[in-house]
Parts: sequence; C-alpha cells; structure tokens
Amino acid sequence: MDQPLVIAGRVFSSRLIVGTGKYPSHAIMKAAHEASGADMVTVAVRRVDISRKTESLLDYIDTSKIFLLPNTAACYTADDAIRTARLGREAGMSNWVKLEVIGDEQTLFPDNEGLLEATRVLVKEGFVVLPYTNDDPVMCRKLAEAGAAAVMPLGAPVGSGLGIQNPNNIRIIREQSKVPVIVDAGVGTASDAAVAMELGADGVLMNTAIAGAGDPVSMARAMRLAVEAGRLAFLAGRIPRKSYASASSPLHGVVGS
Amino acid sequence: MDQPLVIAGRVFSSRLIVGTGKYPSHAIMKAAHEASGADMVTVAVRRVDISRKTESLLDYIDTSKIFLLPNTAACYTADDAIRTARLGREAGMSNWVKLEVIGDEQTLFPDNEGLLEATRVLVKEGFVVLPYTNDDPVMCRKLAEAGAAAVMPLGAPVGSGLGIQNPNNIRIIREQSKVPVIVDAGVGTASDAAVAMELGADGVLMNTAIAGAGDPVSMARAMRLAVEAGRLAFLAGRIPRKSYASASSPLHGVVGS
Amino acid sequence: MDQPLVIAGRVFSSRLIVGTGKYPSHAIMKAAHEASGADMVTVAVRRVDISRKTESLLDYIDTSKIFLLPNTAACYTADDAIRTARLGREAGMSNWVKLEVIGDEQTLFPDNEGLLEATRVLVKEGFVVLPYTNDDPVMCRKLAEAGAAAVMPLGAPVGSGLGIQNPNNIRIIREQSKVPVIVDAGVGTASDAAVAMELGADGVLMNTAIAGAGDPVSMARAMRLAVEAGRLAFLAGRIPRKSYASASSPLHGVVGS
Amino acid sequence: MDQPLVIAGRVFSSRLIVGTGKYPSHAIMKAAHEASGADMVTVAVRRVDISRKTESLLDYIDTSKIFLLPNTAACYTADDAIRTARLGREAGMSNWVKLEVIGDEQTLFPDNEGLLEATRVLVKEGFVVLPYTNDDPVMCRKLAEAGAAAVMPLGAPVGSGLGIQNPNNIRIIREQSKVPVIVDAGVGTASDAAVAMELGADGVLMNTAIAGAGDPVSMARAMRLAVEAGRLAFLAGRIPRKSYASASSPLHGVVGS
Amino acid sequence: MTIKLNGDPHEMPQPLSVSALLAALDIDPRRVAVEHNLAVVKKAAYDSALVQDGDEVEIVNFVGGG
Amino acid sequence: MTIKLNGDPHEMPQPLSVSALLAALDIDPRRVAVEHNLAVVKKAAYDSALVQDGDEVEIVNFVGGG
Amino acid sequence: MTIKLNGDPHEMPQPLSVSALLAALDIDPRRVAVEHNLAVVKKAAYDSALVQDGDEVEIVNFVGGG
Amino acid sequence: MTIKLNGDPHEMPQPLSVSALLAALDIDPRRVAVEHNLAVVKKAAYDSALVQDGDEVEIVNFVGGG
Repeated sequence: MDQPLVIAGRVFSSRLIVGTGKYPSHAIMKAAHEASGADMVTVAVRRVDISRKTESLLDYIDTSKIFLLPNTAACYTADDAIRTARLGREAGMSNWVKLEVIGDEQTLFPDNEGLLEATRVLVKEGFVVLPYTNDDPVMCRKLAEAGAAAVMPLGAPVGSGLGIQNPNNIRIIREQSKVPVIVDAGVGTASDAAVAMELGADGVLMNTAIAGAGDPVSMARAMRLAVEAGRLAFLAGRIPRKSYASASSPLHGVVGS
Repeated sequence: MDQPLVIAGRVFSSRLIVGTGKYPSHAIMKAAHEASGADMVTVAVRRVDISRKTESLLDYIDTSKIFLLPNTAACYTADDAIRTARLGREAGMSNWVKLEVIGDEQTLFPDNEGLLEATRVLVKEGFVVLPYTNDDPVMCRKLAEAGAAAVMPLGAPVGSGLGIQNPNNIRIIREQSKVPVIVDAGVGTASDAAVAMELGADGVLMNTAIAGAGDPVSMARAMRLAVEAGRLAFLAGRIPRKSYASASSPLHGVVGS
Repeated sequence: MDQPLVIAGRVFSSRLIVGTGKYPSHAIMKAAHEASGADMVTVAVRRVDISRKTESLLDYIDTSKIFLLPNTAACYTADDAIRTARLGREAGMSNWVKLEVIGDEQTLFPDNEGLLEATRVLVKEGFVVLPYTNDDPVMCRKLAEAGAAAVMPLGAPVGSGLGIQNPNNIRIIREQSKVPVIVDAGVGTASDAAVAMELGADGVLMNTAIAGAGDPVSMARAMRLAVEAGRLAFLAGRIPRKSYASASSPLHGVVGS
Repeated sequence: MDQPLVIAGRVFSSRLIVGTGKYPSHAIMKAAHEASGADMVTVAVRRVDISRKTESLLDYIDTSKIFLLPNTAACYTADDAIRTARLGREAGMSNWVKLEVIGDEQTLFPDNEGLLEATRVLVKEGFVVLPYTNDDPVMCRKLAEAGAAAVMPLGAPVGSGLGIQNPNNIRIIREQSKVPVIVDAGVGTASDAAVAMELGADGVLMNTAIAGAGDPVSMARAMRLAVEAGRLAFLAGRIPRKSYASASSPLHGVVGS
Repeated sequence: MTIKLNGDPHEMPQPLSVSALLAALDIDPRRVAVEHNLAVVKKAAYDSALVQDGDEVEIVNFVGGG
Repeated sequence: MTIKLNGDPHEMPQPLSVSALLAALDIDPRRVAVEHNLAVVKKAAYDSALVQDGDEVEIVNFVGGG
Repeated sequence: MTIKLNGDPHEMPQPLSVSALLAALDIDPRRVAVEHNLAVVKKAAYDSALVQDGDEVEIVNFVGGG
Repeated sequence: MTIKLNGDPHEMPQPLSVSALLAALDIDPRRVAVEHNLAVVKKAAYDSALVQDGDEVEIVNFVGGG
C-alpha cells in the first residue's frame, strides 16, 4: 500500500493541503476543512487590527488536528519574507514556513533569486522551509540543495484555476526531486488535482479552488477524493495511450459469424 | 444532496459502470468490481465453447448486487445487433442492452445509421436500449427521440486511453439531452473520468482503463473516487478560469509595509 | 513536389477555400479574397429582396478566376437542401454544391441521416456533392460511398473559432478516406489552419475566421500562408515528440572540458 | 504594416532564427537556410579538431547575408559561458552571444542564477546578450533589467518538438517585456511556430525541428511561412472563441421558409 | 390575380411569363434562379413558362455565406 | 444427421429437443440462450423445441466484455 | 510619547513593557507575535522588553491566506 | 617542451608565437579564436604572443549548433 506523505519527518495523513483565505465565512471554512480531510492548512501573517476587535481565525481551526503552515505571501523581497517567517514562527510555535518571495504582481510568480537567498538564510536558522516556486526542475533542485524540506512548484498562476499548465515539467520535477513535490497554485477543479497526483506529485496545495467554489464544502470533499484518486491511479499504473481502438469484448464467437 | 443515477426507472447507487473483459483473471475482476463500487457491469454475448468446459464468468459476478448489461459488441449490422440483443435478453433475463453497431474496425466507432435503425426496432420490442454513439449532440437527440433510455457518447476510441477528446461536445450533449448521458470509451486514467463528470455527464462506462491497468483493483478504486469527485465538483460549481493571478492572502497589513 | 488539390477532376491552385459572408463590406471581401489566394469561394442561395435593389455579391467576385460553390446553409431537412441545391445549380451554372443539412441550431452540427439521404439523391442528379459533416470516419466513408466528391468534416462549431477539437479524428479520416478531406468550420486563427493541414487534410474551408478578424485582409493572407506552411510541414515530415531534451549543439569539444 | 524585428539596433528582415546543427549535410543546411529566409543563424563554439582537417561550417554560410550568433551551448557554469562568449566574439568578429548556462542535462533547462550572473558580466564587457531562459516573466524581466538585448524563453525542452507547453506564460512575458521576446526551443512543426507568433512573440528560434525533419528544406520553408502567418494573424486580431456556433450564412430569405 | 412570390402574396394584372415577371420586378435574369410551383425553371424556358393566379414562385440569388 | 451448431457441423444420432441437446453437450441450460433457425428459443420451450437434420442452432452465454 | 505601531503613530503615556502594551491594546498575547525595533520578541521577554518613545513595534497574528 | 593544447598534451620543438603554432598546425587563423593561459588572444597579437613550455592553449572555431 501507499506510504503517507512525510515532510521533514512529520507524517501527514492527507496529501491535500488547503488554505484559509477568501471563504464566505469562517464557519464555511471550518466545514470545508473537515470535508477536505487536510491535516495541514496555510495561514497568512498580518498586522493585528488595533482599531477594532475581530474574531480570530484560530477559533475556527482545531489546531489539535490541523497543523498550521504560516506563509510569507505578499512579500516582494527576501528580507521581508525572512522577517515575516520569523514572526510567523513566534506566533505559530512551529518552525515551518511556506516561503513566498513574489516577483510580479500580475502573475504572483516567485522571484527565484530572492527565494533561494531566503531559503538559505531560513534553513540556517532552523526553519522547515517549503518554497513556492516555478515549474522549473533546475530551480527545484537548487532549493532542495539549499535545504528546502519540500518544493512547491506552481501549476498555474495563483487563483487562476487554469489547471496544470505544463504537466511535462511537473512530471520531470517529480522524477528528479530528492524531496517531496507539492503542486501549489493553479488548480481550478477536481480533475486538475487528480492530474497533479497522476504526474507523481506527493501532494497538492490549494485555496481559491475550494474557497471560491459555489459550494466550498462540496468542492473540498471533491478535492479530497480527487487527490486520493489521482494518487491511486499513479500507483496503479495507467494504460498506455493509443491512437486507435482496441476492443474490450472478444472478436471471436460472435453470433452468425 | 445529489440524486442517484436513474435509467429507465432503475436506480443505481454508482455513476460508474464497468466492464468484464480483458482482466488478468476472473478473481482480479471480481475484486476490481468490488473496489469500483459499480452496480452495473457490461457483458458480451458469445457462442458457448462446445469443445471444452470453461468456468463461467457469472461465477465471479454477484448478480444479487450487480446488474448485468449485455452488449452487442462486434456487431457490424443492425440485424446482427438485434439478433444478439434478443439472445442477450434470453440469457440475462433482463431486457436491457448496451447497443453497439460498429462501423469501422480501426476506431470501433459506431455506424449511427444502423444504430438508429436497431434502436427503433429494439425499443418497439420493449428493450431498454443504451446506444453507444459518437460525441454528436444531433445523433444523441435522435437516439433519445427513438426511445433510447440513455445515450452513451464516446470520449475517445475504445481502449485508446486518450481521455475525453472533445469536452465541448460532451458538455453540449449534456445540456441538450433529455435522457441520461453516459460517457463510454476513451477513459485512460482517473482524471479523465473526473473530467467527464465535471462536464455534466450522468455516468461513465469503462473497461480497459481498469482491466488493463498495472493494478486493476487500485485503479478501480481510483475510478470510483474520481467519478465521485468529478460529480461533486460539477455540482459544487468550479471557479472561473483567469489568465492572471488573484491573491489568496490579504494584500493589506503586510509587515513593514 | 506537391500535387494540386483536385476535386471531381477540377484542379485548384489553392488548398484554402473561403466564404463570402459577414465581411464589413463587399470591397473588403474582395481584397480578402485576393489576399487569401483562394480560387473557390462559398456562397449562400437566398430569396431576392423584391422590395429594394441591393448591389449584387457577384459584382465583387471575379468569377473568371474564382469558382463559386453554392451552399445549402440553414436547410434543416434533406428536401430543403435538395431544393436549394437545384436552385443554386441553376443560378450558378455549375453542378457543385456544398451540402449542408443542419440538425441543431445551437451547434449547427449536421443531421447526418438527412445529409446521407440528400447526398444520394443529388449524386444521382449529377451534382458534385461536398457534404459538411462531423469529424466521424464512419460517416465520412459512407458519404464517399454515396458518391460525395469530397468530405468536409468540421473542426469545431461554425464560427466558434475553437480550432480543431479532435485532431485524432481528422487524422484518421484522412488516413481512411478515398476522396479529398476538407476541414470545414472551427478555424479561429492561422495556427488552426496549419494544424488541419499537418493532420493531412487536403484543404481547409473557413469564413468567420477571416471575415470577423480585426483586419480581414491581413488575416486572409495569414491563412493563405498557414495553409501552405501546414501542407509543407505535413509533406516534409515533422520530428517525433520527446519528453526530454536532445541537444542541438555538439556535447564534445567544449572549451575547458 | 508590420515593423521589422530590431534587436540592439540591428534590423532583421526575418523573424525566424535558425540553427546550424544536426543537418544531414552542410549542403542541405545551406539550402534549408535559404528556404527559411532567416538572416541570423546560431553557431556553437568548439575546439578545432587538431588531428584531422574538417571542412569549415562557414564555407556553407553566406555571412554577407546571414548574421552569425555564437551560442554558449553545453556550458554549465557562468564562468564557462563567459569564457566561451569571449572566444566566440574573437572568432566571429561580433559582440553578440546567445547566452546559455545549462542547469540540467536531461531537460537542458537553464540555470537562471548563473545565467543572470553571466548576463551582468557580459553586458558590462559590451556584449549584446540574448539569454536562453525559462518561460518565466519574472526572470525575463530581471534579464532585461540586467541589460539583455532580448529574452529567449523556451517553449519546451530543446529538441523535444513538444510545441509551446505554456502559451499563457509566453503571452504574459510578451505583454510585460520591454525587450524583444524570441521563443527558443521546443518547436516541432509549423503550427507550433505560428502559435508562438500568435502569442505575440517577436521571433522564433529553432534548430532540430528543421534539421531533423524528413525534408529539412521543405520544413524550413514551412517554418518561414508559419512565422509570417502567425505574425500576420497576431497583428490582424483573431476572432473570439465561442462555445457554440454562429452562422456564416444569413438565417433569413431561406427558400420555402 | 395573386401569386405567392418568395413566400409573400404578390399582385399581378394578368398571367405573365417568367421573363415578363422578372422584367416587371426589374430583376436581371442572368443572376437569379427561378422556381415555379416547386420546379426549377431553366433559363431557356423563361419566355414560355407562364405564371398564373395562385402559382408559387421563388426567385433566388447568391448572397454572402460560408 | 447433421446440424449446424455455432457455425460448425455437428453430428446427432437422431432429432433431439433443445433440452436433450444441451444435456448431450453437458451445458447448464440456466446460463445460456439458444437460437433455433434464427429464432430465440424461450427456456419454457426447451423440451418441446425439436432440433432436426439440417437445423441451425446457436448456443450463447455471457463472456467478459466492455 | 509616540511610538510607531504597525506602521502608524501611536501615543503612550509612558514607556511600557510589551505585556503592558498588549494589555492596553486589549490583545491576547497568546495569539500574536511582536517585533520590537525589527527584532522578534520572544513571549518570555514580554514583561522585560520595554517599549520607549520613538520605538517601532509590529504586532501580527494569523489571518486567512493560501 | 610540452603545452596543453585543447585539453591534450602537445609537443613543440621550442617556444612559438600563436601565428607560428597555427601555421605548424595548418590552421587558417582567420576562422579561429585562440585562448592563451585563459586569456583570449586578439588576432593583432598572434605574432607577438609567445607560447611557452607548460602553457595552456585553446583553439576554437564555429561548428553547427542551435
């Protein structure tokens, strides 16, 4: 049978990692998290709103079951990402970080130069670094060599819902990587998540595809099943593609032949 | 919640229909059927081998749980298909038939002219006819008008594993059809089945994708989950596709901003 | 070198066939026709407007250079198509017809049952019949057997600009067909036309992609070049697809190695 | 009308750049170059074979018409690439270089960290640097900021013939880039080149697709036409994609209606 | 007397040949085709074919199409 | 006497009912269908339906298919 | 005296420990992280770390993100 | 005396200018580039640049590439 996903020695029962942003309500988020079966969720680190009391996100996450993964979203330099990672560690009581160093507002694609630099610094400080990067096997290898605990290549722009734009790259990244490969960003619907897993990905991370769906809770369940389906299909070994047909029923013994 | 699949008044708990051909062994077939959760399986009608005793396929199908759907595979004329359907009814004690009138050996694509003719005849004789046809909305409508209980457009050539070649057509067929739409043939792996369901299909029928997989039982389970995932995603309502990114985390309140 | 396109014994210098509908003006149409290099254009047969004089389409087509192909667009029965074909022959002084029997308003997909019937009738009456049909190898074979001078499978819905939705089917139609294969409908831009030709099509027919372009004359020229490019590439023989790289420059003799 | 391609102030009459490797013979290469219409070709810099006289590549390139672009293929470090670029300048009497710093043997994808470093050094030394990089808008922007005269994002792995794997990225790179964008590597057949140009690319560079074709000279001509077609289509403005049909012929005035 | 012309009622003083009808309508016979009571009229028969009360006539020409 | 059984010639000592034929062939009647001279034989008629010299008989069952 | 709190000026009567500042702001210390003049303040140091005039303080918590 | 030429040992009777070396190797100087101890040698310096025992020399030219 399949082994569970293990990152930096920590075992996860689910290969689906979900976000906490953009849900219609905290209550719906909580229900979606349960439906997704995820045991790791990403959170953002932001300034407390001094002016008014707001209910805490954490009141809607059962941290006894769900592991928090702080991200450095919206950081455009290695320094800001490092600073945010340190604050996230202090707030989260864990040394894990989904490392983002953004290079472009329109695509939210990473600045890999800054990402590599921040990864090196944070690994030295004892962080478990999960960098969000391009679907580039070379950069994924360098991040792993820099000490990243996993690599998180993007499937398509964050929130675009375009699905895996370059399956060949994801497949090659998986073939070459010595650390777990989590496809992050770009999933739009269940089949996209299945495709990512069929390419060999060790896991999938998504936020908008669930939070922005018409019914986030149903979509969360769909994603849970799709990730499991894709993983099973990858392990089972699919049939080869052929340009022509090959009959499913015997050609002999047909009546009247 | 979702309604179950209903064809000709008969309720099916699963939207996945599987075949019985090309398995490594009857025992593996039986295990794959269980893993698939299917409660309808297709069977072919062929001459008994007089020369030697062979163990019966039916010893490996629990017909108290699984409904048998005889097909007319390898029939190249309406007459042969009608004749085979009648024999199938007598052998199966049911009046259902997966109607195939094949028009070409290389693609195993249907001869829709003959298919329409055979459908009209068999419907008159009280058969519940499920015709295997092209991904053509017009032909699907005509088959329904001729009394077909469901239409089964192909996703790709039988056994090709190419996946849904023309998603737009399948979507339109579903939008226009007054009877259930079962995507038949062409599925290669789990994500293909999910795609079919996300397009709105009421069910998916497959044989080679499971029977020919490295591990048919695991693939059967993958297909079960993929069909469920695709259905849920279709009902939940996916996010729209965008060419650019839209952030999952808030843009304000970033440290140091 | 390549042979020219020959249909029913008539030689065409261009493999691109264009329409005459939906242009911003007759003058732009004329310029686009010249830029396209086409020597066959389709025209529709419609009632003369008794109430007011309108300038004739034919004033903008040099019929000494361009062959007119009347169509039976908007006919929903074999009878209407046959009737329109006869009128077209009388008006056009030629016995050619682009035969359309439409089965659905939303997709404008053909009613192949009616199409086959009309083809048989018109062939008997001495027409050169070019039927517009689905991307179905079986139906294409039957139309050819019924006497069609060429088959015109659709690439995508008329005017949709979606491009060739099912390349595998077009390729197989070409491999099996004994008559010329003209891909009709669905082309959106130049690369779509090139793809059709690379699949082996003998020609491409389009209207909206040119008439509806921002600059119809430039697009007409683009289509001319794309059809030529696709044809040349098909004849030249493309390189095989590989999942990995193969170097273009020598691996030995590198400085400092 | 269209402006010609201008890189670093140099005007090129063709938007197609071709290679000089892997041809069946120097004579065929020369004929293919003429058929391609290219006025810039890439060459590799390698050690002279001391042991035996070999005829010079340059005897088959009319350098009065064709501009030589030395590459740094097979260099795996910034230092080797810089060293090779300097030698190429001395041998070629020009200060242009197609800069490659390879990061992986299997994909021949670039090492963007080394590429950026080498670009900065060579720009300082007065080189006109055309870096071969990923289809990453952020890296392309950084290379331009580092002084690259153009950016050359890859469409797919070198020699793979897979075509443009991520059209959305190429389109975005073009929208954002302040310097010319040349799609380099991955083209397999004519339509791939047309697609690249339709996405807005300023040019396309290829080697294997022509040199490895069954008939390199015909394919070279096909590529010339495809690049021109794609460019024209991009400038003309394609029709929008629709999921349903829109008629090309009038719906009114149908006979018998 | 009234005929049905291109689907609409059309008044005529008296029976006319197809040629005369086209002339009356100011239509160039070379660029149209005429159907008389569901049968195509050959151009050679335009003078002889007589359109009478209650007849159905279709006059068509080529327009832009795809 | 000879019949055509599933497309091939088959010798029989004398005319047999379908039931007897199946028994002779050691075939379980519950899992097959029988066609006699192109007409399906209902199970209820297995005893009465008589297979004679020159008759065509098809005996089919279910096999794996898709 | 004025400090820069989360990027904006903030008035304080007199220097306060981080604990006192959080209390004054009615913020639960368990769910935030505090940065004092660009250095993260460990929770153990909340009582001892003194925020003085002109200091820069960032107080952050977790919000929804992807 | 021995130099390292294009990565391999190469014997020379005595020190030679780059021009002399190329001539000895029967290589047309117009179509190559020469690196002497890791520094590119300008064509103008071919006569003056002296290759001595233990030197490293790279002589390159253009070959087919993409």
